[in-house]
Amino acid sequence: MQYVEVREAPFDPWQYLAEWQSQHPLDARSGATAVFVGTMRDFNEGDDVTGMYLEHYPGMTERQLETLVAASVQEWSLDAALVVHRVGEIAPAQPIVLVAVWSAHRAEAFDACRHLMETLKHTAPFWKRETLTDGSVRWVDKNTPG
Amino acid sequence: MQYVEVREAPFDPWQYLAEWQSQHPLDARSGATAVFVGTMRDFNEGDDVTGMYLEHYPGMTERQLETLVAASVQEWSLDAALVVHRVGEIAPAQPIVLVAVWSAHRAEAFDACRHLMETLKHTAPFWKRETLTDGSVRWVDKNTPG
Amino acid sequence: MPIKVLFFASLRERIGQSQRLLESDMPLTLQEVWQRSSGESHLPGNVLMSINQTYANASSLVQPGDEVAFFPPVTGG
Amino acid sequence: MPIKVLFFASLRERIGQSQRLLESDMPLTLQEVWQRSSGESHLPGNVLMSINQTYANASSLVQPGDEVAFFPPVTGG
Repeated sequence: MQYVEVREAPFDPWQYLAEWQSQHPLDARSGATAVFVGTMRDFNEGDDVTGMYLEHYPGMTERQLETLVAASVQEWSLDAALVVHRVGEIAPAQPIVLVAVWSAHRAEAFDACRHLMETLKHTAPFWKRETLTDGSVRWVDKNTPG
Repeated sequence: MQYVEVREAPFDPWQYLAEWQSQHPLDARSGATAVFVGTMRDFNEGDDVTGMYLEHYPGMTERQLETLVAASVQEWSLDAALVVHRVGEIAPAQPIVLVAVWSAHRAEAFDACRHLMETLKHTAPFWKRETLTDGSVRWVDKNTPG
Repeated sequence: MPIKVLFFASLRERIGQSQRLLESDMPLTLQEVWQRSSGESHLPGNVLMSINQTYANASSLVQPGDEVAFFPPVTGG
Repeated sequence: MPIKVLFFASLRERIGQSQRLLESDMPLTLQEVWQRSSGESHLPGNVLMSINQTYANASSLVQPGDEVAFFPPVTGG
């Protein structure tokens, strides 16, 4: 089971997972679930950040995420994998990305979740533009190391 | 912020996290949340498992979990860490353990969550007794490798 | 069929356009598409590029009708 | 003050008791506590042990009034 959503609306990752899992009940094979949530911080590279705009490449974003999810499901024999990513205007403390994977064993779940998150950060076509406290804006030119 | 709960009652990890986080709002420092959920599988070492009883050492269990959580918070400068663990009778597909950590950066969150889960499995005084399809019971004598 | 060329994020702002259509009745490399559409002769080494929403490189061939994009290093997640 | 000795899980079943009180007015090693409380002279290498709910080893000293436990490898999570 694979699921990708790119959305403008804010979401609560835990409510999202509760609803998603109730709609997609997994059998009792899946002993391990690993989840990562990336949230907008109010600081970056030493500066206070008051807002963020996330530009993306509509179409390619979804394709690329689906490709990454499918590769992870295959490589780690996952029972399910889910990626949700915000675009547009984002406020501090709001979740930006949710990655969740379900597997029979915990090593595969941890490895797949982390790898999926890293490949997403390095290849999914999103670009962050930050607004600082003085109102100036800047493009984030590189990701923090993983 | 540190929180440990050992409980008999079943729980939904996502509802638990949604409630816990609404009661313990984190500031916008925490850019990364990593979560692991261990669920009872209906198979182990090639056999079908129909039920499980989790024995523990009341008192030492809580102490040991609190020690592990405190060590992780210090080692990875976590903003918060949470461990919830079931004891008693557990049915297939029910969550057994929830580990969640909040950090400024994702590497620390992934490392801390995985390490906390591994040290829990190796040092927290819980013992699983499985019931198989023929009604026989057996103690699980070792954990699956992490 | 023209080639559709897209620019994103800081590159879109630097080039000063988000999209243009490039007429060509023969295949071009992405390098050639960059030169004809961006107005810049040099293709910076950190620019990422795609053909029909799949990653490609400067020597990849673009057919008439394809959708091409140039963009800076990605920073999602 | 007696030493309180606890056994858990498969070890509890093998020893045939979950708890016993051991009278002693001087410190004993965990090895000695095992021998006096389990009825077994040999302390298996995979048995874990604790004093006052903190991990310890066979040569650790137990004081009168302490709570001691012996248990098999843990399998939680």
